[in-house]
Amino acid sequence: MREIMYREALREALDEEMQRDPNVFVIGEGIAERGGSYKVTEGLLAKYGPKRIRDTPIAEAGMIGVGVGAAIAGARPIVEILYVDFAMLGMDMIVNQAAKFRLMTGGEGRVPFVLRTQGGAGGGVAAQHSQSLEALFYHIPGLKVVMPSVPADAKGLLKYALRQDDPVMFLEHKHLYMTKGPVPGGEHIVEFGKADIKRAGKDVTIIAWSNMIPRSLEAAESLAAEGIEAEVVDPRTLVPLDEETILTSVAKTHRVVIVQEAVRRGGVASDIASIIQEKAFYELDAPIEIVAGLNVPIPFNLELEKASVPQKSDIIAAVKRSLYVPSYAMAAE
Amino acid sequence: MREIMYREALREALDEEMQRDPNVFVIGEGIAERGGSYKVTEGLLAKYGPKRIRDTPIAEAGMIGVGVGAAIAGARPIVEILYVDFAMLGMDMIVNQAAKFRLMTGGEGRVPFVLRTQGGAGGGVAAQHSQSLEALFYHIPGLKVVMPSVPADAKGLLKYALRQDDPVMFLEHKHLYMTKGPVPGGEHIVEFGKADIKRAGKDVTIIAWSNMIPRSLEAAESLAAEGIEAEVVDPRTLVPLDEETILTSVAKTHRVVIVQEAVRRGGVASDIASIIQEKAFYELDAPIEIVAGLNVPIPFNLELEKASVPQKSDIIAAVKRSLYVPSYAMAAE
Amino acid sequence: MAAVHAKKNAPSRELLEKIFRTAYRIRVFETEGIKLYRQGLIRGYFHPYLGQEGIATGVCAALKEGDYIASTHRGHGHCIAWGADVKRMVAELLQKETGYCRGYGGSMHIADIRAGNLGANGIVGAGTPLGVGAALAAQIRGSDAVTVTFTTDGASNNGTFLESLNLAAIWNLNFILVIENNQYAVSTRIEESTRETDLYKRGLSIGVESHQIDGNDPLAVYHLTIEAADKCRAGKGPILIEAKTFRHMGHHVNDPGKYMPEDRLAYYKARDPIDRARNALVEISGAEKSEIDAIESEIAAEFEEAVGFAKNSREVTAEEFRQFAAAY
Amino acid sequence: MAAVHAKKNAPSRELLEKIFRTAYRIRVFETEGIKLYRQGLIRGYFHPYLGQEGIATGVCAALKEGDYIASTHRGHGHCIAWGADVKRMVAELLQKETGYCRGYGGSMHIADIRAGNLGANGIVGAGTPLGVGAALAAQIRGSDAVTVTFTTDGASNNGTFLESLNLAAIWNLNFILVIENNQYAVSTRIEESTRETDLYKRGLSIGVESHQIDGNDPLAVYHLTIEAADKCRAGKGPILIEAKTFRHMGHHVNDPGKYMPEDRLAYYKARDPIDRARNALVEISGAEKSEIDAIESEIAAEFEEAVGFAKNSREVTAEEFRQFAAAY
Ligand SMILES: Cc1ncc(C[n+]2csc(CCOP(=O)(O)OP(=O)(O)O)c2C)c(N)n1
Ligand SMILES: Cc1ncc(C[n+]2csc(CCOP(=O)(O)OP(=O)(O)O)c2C)c(N)n1
Ligand SMILES: [Mg+2]
Ligand SMILES: [Mg+2]
Repeated sequence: MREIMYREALREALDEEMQRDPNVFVIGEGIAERGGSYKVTEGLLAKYGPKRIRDTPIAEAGMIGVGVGAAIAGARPIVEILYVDFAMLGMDMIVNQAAKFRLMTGGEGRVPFVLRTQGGAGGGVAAQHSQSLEALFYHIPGLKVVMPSVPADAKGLLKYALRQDDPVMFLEHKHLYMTKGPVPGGEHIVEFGKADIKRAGKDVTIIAWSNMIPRSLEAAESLAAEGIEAEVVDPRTLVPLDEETILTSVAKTHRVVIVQEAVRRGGVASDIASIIQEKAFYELDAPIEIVAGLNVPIPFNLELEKASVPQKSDIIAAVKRSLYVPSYAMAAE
Repeated sequence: MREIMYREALREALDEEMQRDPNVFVIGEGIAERGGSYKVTEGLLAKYGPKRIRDTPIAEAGMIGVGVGAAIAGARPIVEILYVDFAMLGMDMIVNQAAKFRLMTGGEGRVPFVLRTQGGAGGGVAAQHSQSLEALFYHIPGLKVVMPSVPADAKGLLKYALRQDDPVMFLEHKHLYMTKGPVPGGEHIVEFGKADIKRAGKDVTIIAWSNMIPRSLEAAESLAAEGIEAEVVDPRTLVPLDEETILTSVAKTHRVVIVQEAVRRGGVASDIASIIQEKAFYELDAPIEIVAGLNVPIPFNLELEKASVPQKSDIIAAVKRSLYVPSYAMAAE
Repeated sequence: MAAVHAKKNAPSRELLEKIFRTAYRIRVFETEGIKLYRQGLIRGYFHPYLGQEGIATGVCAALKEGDYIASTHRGHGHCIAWGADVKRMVAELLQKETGYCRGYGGSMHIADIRAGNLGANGIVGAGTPLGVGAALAAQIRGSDAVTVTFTTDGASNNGTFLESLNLAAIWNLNFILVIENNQYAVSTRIEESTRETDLYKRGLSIGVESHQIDGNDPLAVYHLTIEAADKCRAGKGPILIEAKTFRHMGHHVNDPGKYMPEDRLAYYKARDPIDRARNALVEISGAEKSEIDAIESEIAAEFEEAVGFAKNSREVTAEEFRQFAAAY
Repeated sequence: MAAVHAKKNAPSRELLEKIFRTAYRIRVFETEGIKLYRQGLIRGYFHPYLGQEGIATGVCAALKEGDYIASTHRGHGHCIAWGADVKRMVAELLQKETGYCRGYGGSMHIADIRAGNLGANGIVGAGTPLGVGAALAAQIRGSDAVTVTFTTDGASNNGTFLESLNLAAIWNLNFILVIENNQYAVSTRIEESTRETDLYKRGLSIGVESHQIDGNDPLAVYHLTIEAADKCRAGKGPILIEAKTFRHMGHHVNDPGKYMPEDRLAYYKARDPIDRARNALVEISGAEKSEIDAIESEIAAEFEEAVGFAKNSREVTAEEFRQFAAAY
């Protein structure tokens, strides 16, 4: 199969959907002529014109709100926010408008709105440009939360997002844009709520998403060299969450490590852990391990930035603790 | 001991701290002449004048940001936001400024800022005035999160908040303002990070906060009538969280029910559950039960509003499931 | 909602009657609605539009089918002026399944989505970006639909005001922002919230054609909106209209409004929009007192009927609601 | 930071030299800093202040000890003009423990809290409410300190602009908002972001005294700021100053800035603030070329020394950082 970059896969999805549906349009800062900071929208201005590909001033609350309004009125807007950190400026529009509109109108009003943005640490962009904030959206009923880890999922999930009627927080990762992977030619759609087993294994279930997938897969390779076969489960969408695939894997391995880049306190990993312990209590042979970011804003210094988010070695250590590999078991707690 | 209302206890705290420290001041909508929507600041304008008790326009982002700036410059502002829902308008100032300033300045800058607001459902104020959003703040490192359930804690915690140097999200509950309870006379301070056992018991640990404390205590009374002794633990501050008191109780009862008014998905209850299963895995005789709000915005209709948040009967049922009381055990999952 | 065009100095009987009917219908809805509230039949917030009826009435009469409106927390008047069925409105306030929002929304979220009323909003200022978004959607699909957002003096100090009006301006959207300047935000006087109480100037400062008008004069509001909508459709939008007005009572049903100076209130009550609509109908078209009385009785009866309808409607059950919630 | 007061037509040698030194110091810092960046010694974002030096220089020279400033993402210039130690600034960019923020902040968060510089900010527009807050704190403790927030053309379309300037106005705060209008937000021209490119008019529309000035003329900026600060201290604040300027290169170090028209760039380079500061020193005070050369060499040497200092400093260790994080 052909291999393309994550950002190319996203661009293909936008292109195909804009072609298919004249109601799809994109607004964002520097997305038109300049093609966006990560070049996802490059070339679309030439193809679809300034009506459907438009730059905005620096007004995140306004542009998100306008996107939500356009969606309510039947269009299919994609609002690109440069960094997920800046989505905080538009939280009212996300939380109090987009997410609640359907309920507030008794189910009559729908909001086919997609907010594309990116998060994650890397490269010394410091505290206000490095966060992983999926847990904030995850907690707000009415939002779908999508976090693709590979180009094929990026494309297929974005296409799906543009065909359904609820607001979607589509969260990319700044480190993934240039990564390559196979993407089927032709129409390629990935439904929400279907986890993907990125690597099969029998000894331990690693649940991860976004940029923690490549890292977990590397850890799994190293563990395999030591005879430990990890199954790596990628939920792909956090809302809706494919509990079934997760619980099936847990029933097979009886040990779970959840890896998230976001800080440990109050992250999505905690919620998944709470679900597993509730629904598969008797399956667990060891405490669920959570590998997550330090509870601290991300510092500028590159070494400290690294120390703030999960590394391959942290994942390996957690797996070994959960398998009670001597000397690691000690480190538990 | 004298009994006063929750809102009176808050007012006493403000009054005493404003008396003690000329740097303490309050801004908010309708808090001066009108005394605030819940009458917490009543009388303070007359006593401290318009310089320290001031009304603002409807500009939540601005007023929170101005509060943060004043704190950075050495004052001790309290910003009152009418409904926690409206704090979404100021999320950037909370998440990207207040919470991160200390780190971004290498520890040099401090933000002695208190945001007082209230949340929770009740009375048909509908989707945008009923949320319990503590999980959003809980996930942001740098914020303290305080949720008093009784007048004495409200007073003591607010006084403590006004004497320390990190931003505090002080989350009250609209249903508690008129509730009464004993509050010691004289200087009464409650430190952060100390859970309070609101009721001792040996059979099951109920962890709850804010308005779920009275509800859990009612449930505990009913359970006692059936011979089940629940211990009700009130963390009082979610950040910092008193893990020790929680784990001690779990080690005694071996069964845990966590009750939160917020929606189930991604709530603080999940995080506490994840901690308990990690640190007290071998103590648990049953899955941790979480009793929480439905994953849906709060509807206007009063009966449906009630159906959306935990009721006494839900707590009782969860306790019985965790004790494997026949017929309830069936209902598990 | 079909606009009844009319020359400025010769409004038709049809138009004048339509305006009076709308204004009066709002007046009855609010007056009677407050009674239902006091009987305990309505819960939560109820922000009456009493005294401000001229604005929604004049504006909506000037708009066309296919246009949009977005409203405020004080949204009953806009909903009625947009042509909503009073039965379903009362049912919504009574939290019934037959309400516009199945009883999930209530007063602060009353909407009529299918007709293009994007709804009331519990967040002050939020209707502005939503309205601009609807205007953008119209532009993208090549429609000449106009969107009006009703907003408030209080919302003018909120960031959404600047951000969204500016977006509407750079994109030349068919958007009209109507500021209902009733000079108070709950108990806070406008002079306490801003140094410049002429709010239309904020539009000028970002290059938006802006007007100030007496909001208690429904006919004047109508004419100005007709012009504004025409300009929008000719590609000259957006346009800002500041309509000055005053509430007839406190902020919500339970606010006695003691802080409102009596002389100001008297001043505005002497310029009651209902009276002006009625007078216009009588003086310009020569309507008879008996005709007026007939209209008023008809509207009163319509409300009574709506109450009956609402009372006889059922509520969504908890079980049904859980099914609805399962999609979340 | 002590303000050197001077009559408008007879600036002292001391003032002129101070202004030249500051402007030149910024120029060297940015020019040499970019080299360090290209060598891979600096990571993350680096937004040079090249071409805009006149603004920070003129404004900060007009302020006094005890005053505050809040800055933008393009914050090196403000930090230097405020009197920061270049050694600790370079150390911060090189992520060293001796940096102003122990290497936790970097370019986008460089601050000098103890001296009253509340810091650069990675969120466009965020410095405005923070600055208004500092001004409020000063008012509450009865100080006559003035706070200046440097902001940008881009930030003027953001809600924080309206909300915070309006708060400063109703509270008569000692606050000066300086808009550095460099006419671009990354590659977006100001004309694409707003219809009204005279940004000072937005201040007028909410009752704030507002001025427009050539930001490339440090002396003019200085005089206007002196006046503005005096007015603030006399209770007549806040004041808005729109300073027009232009970047000498792309938005950040890695932006070639191809979209900037060459003739506009040439126009502004012909009005280089460093040249103007130098010329003023030479023409008004009769400074000799040799004196100028000496100053320039001194500042170049100071930067070299700072690089040496930074390179020799250590980084905070992961273990130390974990200890710091434990308080969270
Ligand atoms: C963002 C936000 N802040 C505060 C409130 C609480 N609130 C509801 S109505 C109101 C006053 C509104 O005044 P104005 O905007 O002038 O509208 P009016 O009530 O006069 O129609 C306030 C403060 C709110 N609903 N939303
Ligand atoms: C709220 C927010 N949105 C977007 C960005 C990304 N960003 C950084 S600088 C910049 C352009 C800023 O232009 P302007 O405000 O005019 O300042 P200038 O760079 O010209 O000094 C943008 C869009 C940001 N940092 N913060
Ligand atoms: Mg008002
Ligand atoms: Mg600029």
